[in-house]
Amino acid sequence: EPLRLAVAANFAGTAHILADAYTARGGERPTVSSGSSGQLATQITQGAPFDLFLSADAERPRDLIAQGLADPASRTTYAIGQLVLWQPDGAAPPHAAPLGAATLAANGFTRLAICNPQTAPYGAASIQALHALGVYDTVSNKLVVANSVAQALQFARSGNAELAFVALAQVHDGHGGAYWLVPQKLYAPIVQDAVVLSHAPHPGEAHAFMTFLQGPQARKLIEAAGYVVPATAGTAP
Amino acid sequence: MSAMAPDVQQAAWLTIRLALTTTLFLMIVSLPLAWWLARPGPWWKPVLGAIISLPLVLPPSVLGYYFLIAFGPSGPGGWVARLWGGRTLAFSFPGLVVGSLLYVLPFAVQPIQNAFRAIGRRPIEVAATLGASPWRTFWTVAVPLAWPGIVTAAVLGFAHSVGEFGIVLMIGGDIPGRTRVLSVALYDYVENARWHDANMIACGMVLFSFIVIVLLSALRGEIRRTDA
Amino acid sequence: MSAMAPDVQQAAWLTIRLALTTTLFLMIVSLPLAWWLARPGPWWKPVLGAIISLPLVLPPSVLGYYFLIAFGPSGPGGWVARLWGGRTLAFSFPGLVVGSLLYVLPFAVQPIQNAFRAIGRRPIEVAATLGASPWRTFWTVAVPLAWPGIVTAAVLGFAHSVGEFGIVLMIGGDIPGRTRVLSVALYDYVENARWHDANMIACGMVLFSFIVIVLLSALRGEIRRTDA
Amino acid sequence: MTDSSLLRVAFQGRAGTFGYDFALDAPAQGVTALFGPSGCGKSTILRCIAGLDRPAAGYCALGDTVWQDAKRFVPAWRRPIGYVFQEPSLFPHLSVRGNLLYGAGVRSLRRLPPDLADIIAMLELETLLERGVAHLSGGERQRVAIGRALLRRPALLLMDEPLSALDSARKNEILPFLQMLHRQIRIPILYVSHDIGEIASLADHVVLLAPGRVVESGPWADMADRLDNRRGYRPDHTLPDAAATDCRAARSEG
Amino acid sequence: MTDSSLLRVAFQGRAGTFGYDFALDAPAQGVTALFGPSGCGKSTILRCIAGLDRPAAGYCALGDTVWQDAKRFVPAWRRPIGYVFQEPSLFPHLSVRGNLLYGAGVRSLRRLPPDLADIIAMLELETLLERGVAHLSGGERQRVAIGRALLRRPALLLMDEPLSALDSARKNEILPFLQMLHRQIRIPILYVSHDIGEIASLADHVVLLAPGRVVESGPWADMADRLDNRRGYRPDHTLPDAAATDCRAARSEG
Ligand SMILES: Nc1ncnc2c1ncn2[C@@H]1O[C@H](COP(=O)(O)OP(=O)(O)OP(=O)(O)O)[C@@H](O)[C@H]1O
Ligand SMILES: Nc1ncnc2c1ncn2[C@@H]1O[C@H](COP(=O)(O)OP(=O)(O)OP(=O)(O)O)[C@@H](O)[C@H]1O
Ligand code: MOO
Ligand SMILES: [Mg+2]
Ligand SMILES: [Mg+2]
Repeated sequence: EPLRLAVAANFAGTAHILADAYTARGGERPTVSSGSSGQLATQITQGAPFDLFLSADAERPRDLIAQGLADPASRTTYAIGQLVLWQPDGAAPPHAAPLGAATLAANGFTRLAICNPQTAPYGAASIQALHALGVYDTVSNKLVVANSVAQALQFARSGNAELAFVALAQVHDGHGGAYWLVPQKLYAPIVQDAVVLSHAPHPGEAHAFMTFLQGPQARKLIEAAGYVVPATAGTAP
Repeated sequence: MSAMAPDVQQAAWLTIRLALTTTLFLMIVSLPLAWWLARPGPWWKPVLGAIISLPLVLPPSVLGYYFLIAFGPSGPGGWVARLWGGRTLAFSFPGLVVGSLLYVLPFAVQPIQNAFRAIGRRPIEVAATLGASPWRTFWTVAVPLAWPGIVTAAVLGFAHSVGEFGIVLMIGGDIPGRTRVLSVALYDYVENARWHDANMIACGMVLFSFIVIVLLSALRGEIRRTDA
Repeated sequence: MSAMAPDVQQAAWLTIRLALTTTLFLMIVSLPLAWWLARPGPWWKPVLGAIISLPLVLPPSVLGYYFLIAFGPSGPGGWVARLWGGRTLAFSFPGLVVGSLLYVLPFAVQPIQNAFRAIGRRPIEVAATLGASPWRTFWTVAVPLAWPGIVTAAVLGFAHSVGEFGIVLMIGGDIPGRTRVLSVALYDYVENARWHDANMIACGMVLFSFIVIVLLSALRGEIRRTDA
Repeated sequence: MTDSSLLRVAFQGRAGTFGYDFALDAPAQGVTALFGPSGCGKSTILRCIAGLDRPAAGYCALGDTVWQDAKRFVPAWRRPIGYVFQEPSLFPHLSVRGNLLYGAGVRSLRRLPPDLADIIAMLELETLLERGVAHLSGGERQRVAIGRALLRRPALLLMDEPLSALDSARKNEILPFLQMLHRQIRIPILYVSHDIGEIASLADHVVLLAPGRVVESGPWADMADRLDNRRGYRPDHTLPDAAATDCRAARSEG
Repeated sequence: MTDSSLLRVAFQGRAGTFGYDFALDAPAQGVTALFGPSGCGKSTILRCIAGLDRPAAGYCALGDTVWQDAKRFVPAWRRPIGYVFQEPSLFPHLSVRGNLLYGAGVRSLRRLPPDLADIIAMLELETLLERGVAHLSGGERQRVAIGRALLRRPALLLMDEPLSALDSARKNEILPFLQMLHRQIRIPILYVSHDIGEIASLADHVVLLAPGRVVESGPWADMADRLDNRRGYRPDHTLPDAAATDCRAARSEG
């Protein structure tokens, strides 16, 4: 039986890359089950047979620990998400300035896709950024809300929205378009924590993977995928 | 909950409007379609009937993605939207209606089609010998005799458009007052483990739908049938 | 794609097994249930009929949450699971079957019930005067005469359990080889913007289902009816 | 007789293994009885005349109005016929009143012209009007079916054994009414019956059929004797006659 | 006659506005004809005997076997009856063969005992065996319905106007066969007919009905004259007789 990773949707692609790298060192390839962080957390409380939980936030792992469903010692910040504003090819008005804060201020678009601020951390970060830029009130009636960052990207990629707030990790995948890396100071860090679960079918292996996750190889891969890795990995705030 | 109340009210009202509008259009589309499919015809007629069921085999969220492309600026939906100066059919109430409609269509067409078939040839022939035009025959003979199937279609269509969610989520954009229906709001609560609010809404939806379904079913009445 | 191929194969095989198992149990449950509902009875019978339709009005993923809790360690499912040392009924193939079954039940029960009603009293009476037991009458008269409705139920049930996703995702947990069906895999691909793979799978699912549905519909044949 | 006083009919076609080639001219007034063994095609002829079946080749005209020829096919609902089917075939979703009024072109029985109101009285349907049709007796159903066809005020009445489920007392009321009907308002009637008594009292013209074809036709006066010999009800139960034998022979060939 | 040679029947009940109170004893052998105006309750009696309707109060016994009394109600499918309904009511999903064999207890016509095989020959159904029932003519359907009921080898045969859609040539074959049948294998037959000719040639015993009740019953020999006066077919079309008037009066009260 392989190791089972429950991975927040935004990190699923990266998790597959990590699983491949982990397997290259020998052993069976871990399986990746993805879903929204909230869904995965509920499943874990109802007895889902996962070994590790890679959440998109810090809150849900903490809740699981509080319920005795995760090992407190194992909690690690494996990545910090980076928010970008993305625009598909051809959506920019002619002679527009390069994509950036000015694009939002200029207000020359009809739809801006974000993901649900109540369920997805990237959504909350998008709202914070809009407030920090002082444009929230002018664009709030143009927001369309997707269920996840992936869906927000779909809204824009299909042309239905001209702009979308998504994760940097997604736009690395080469969808064309242009992106603007939203400065970290405009929103609270998107801290993504991982824990080993109390009912893990393979606790030993799970801790081994956790160690791998904090190792240099994994850090390099995570960074390349579009995340920031905390300076002192392994010590969760 | 109290802070959410106006929001929930708006979503509830939108849900009712969406479900009723979808059910209405569902009936308008599926009655003639089922009638046409029920009559004998060339070999490709049943194949077309099968094609209508196909949207079901795709997960709603995936289907929603295809709709998104079809509704977008470079799809047919965009051309239509341009007629009134819009860019896209997505994120709008009409878009939701179209999406839900396509998704619930098979649940409506098949029962109605069976009901039309079960009538048999004779009542239609009798109506013809009494001088009733095909149009009159359809409304005064075929529809009343297929009534239980039609009510079933309406019940399933209504219930499913109240609960449908994947597609609405995909093409709606969760805009309060325009596309944020109860099922989406409910999903948010559940995602955030706000069980109390979620349970309240779920109970409300079930209760309301129960009443509508019982009323609809009462409309079905008891069909009187000769034994001959 | 090629790296994923064994994965997809596994998911495809699981999907076929799930859809066929669900359809099988669906028929086993809904035939007697529809028959019982179709016969005249006390006032609460139609109310019970309406209750069967209610799962539809909740979004599948929300329903999935409720199922998950019912199946989980502190729900009735957990007590049952403890009998063989498990913690939960969820995250297993049987759990998926139960969940899908409850969700597609109304789509099956209603058309079959209508079809049974449409038979009328006479053929049942004739069978009785020919000495056929109620059991034999059911299988040799009621079922053949209600055949189109039964096939419709099977088609809708099959298609919907191929495409159903919200519930399967929630109570299945996307575990490769155990609960990761094609619809979930497809959802993953779409979420991760792997459009090419997603389109391939979607086409495959539509094609396969098209074939199954056409075959099922061919089973429906043409009902021979007297005009009397 | 000129063309305009004839019902001219010719149908060639096939239904499964049953091939037919009927040609008959009947007066466009009075009662013409179709008489022939079971399965010889009587109902088929009526269906073709009504436009419910469309034979491979056919011609059908009542007087000057052509309903079917090589070019034309007037659909059933545009032909001013009244059809009493072999089975009553009432609309199960309508009351007796609803069935009766369906073809009458009025919304209430009170709007019926007096001569049509008489029909309801004659068929003794007054007490049944509010009933659903599911629990009518066989005879009651048949009376409703006759009333329904008559209330349409057809230009041609097709009746397929309309009195078979009626007791003789009722037959004895309805038969003279039908006679009166066709004499007063001159509706021609095509009438299928197995009962030589009914035919004797009704028919002006008789068409004798064998499976798939017309054997003979002519005025009742000419046909009566022959018919009596061929098919009359004989209480001594002799073997079936020539025409019936024809029938079986033809069927086993087919 | 002892109890064991009687069909004893008493039904009291109500269907909508139609109340009835029938009591009749008929010999448990031979043909008993039920004779009465349309809507008087003939089909109702047959349905009660078959166990298809359950009257408010009832008693029903064939010989020593009680099918219904205050305590007991044998369900229809356990009563060894053959029922020819007023409408043929064939199973639309079965071929003629399937319909015939449904109650026969064998899977193939070749397994039929010779006497039952004769029934198919006598009804001339051989050429129809493979046909679906949708396109049979009226008379063909009725013959299949009769054959189906006979092949069950019932202990009591209930026939509701079984020959009404048959031509007289066929009637003339089937009538003697039915006579032979009840004489040879001693099936008692309860027979509804409007045709005095049929009754004359078949019935041993006659029950005369008015709406909801039995007026008289007795052996054919005793009843023949009276019956002839009351209800015989009279080509002179006189007005309906006393019994028919009863009927209407009763119904307008209801
Ligand atoms: N599809 C078919 N296949 C084979 N035979 C058919 C088909 N349709 C009709 N027939 C045959 O055509 C013949 C004529 O039928 P029709 O109903 O016109 O007879 P009919 O003269 O009205 O008889 P009846 O007096 O018994 O009602 C019948 O023998 C019937 O079996
Ligand atoms: N539910 C009902 N409501 C009112 N009247 C009813 C109902 N059911 C049956 N009847 C009446 O009961 C009477 C007896 O019906 P039944 O079918 O037994 O008559 P029948 O003697 O067989 O007549 P026929 O010779 O016309 O077939 C009919 O007048 C019928 O209208
Ligand atoms: O699960 Mo997410 O990564 O919150 O969209
Ligand atoms: Mg006929
Ligand atoms: Mg009767």
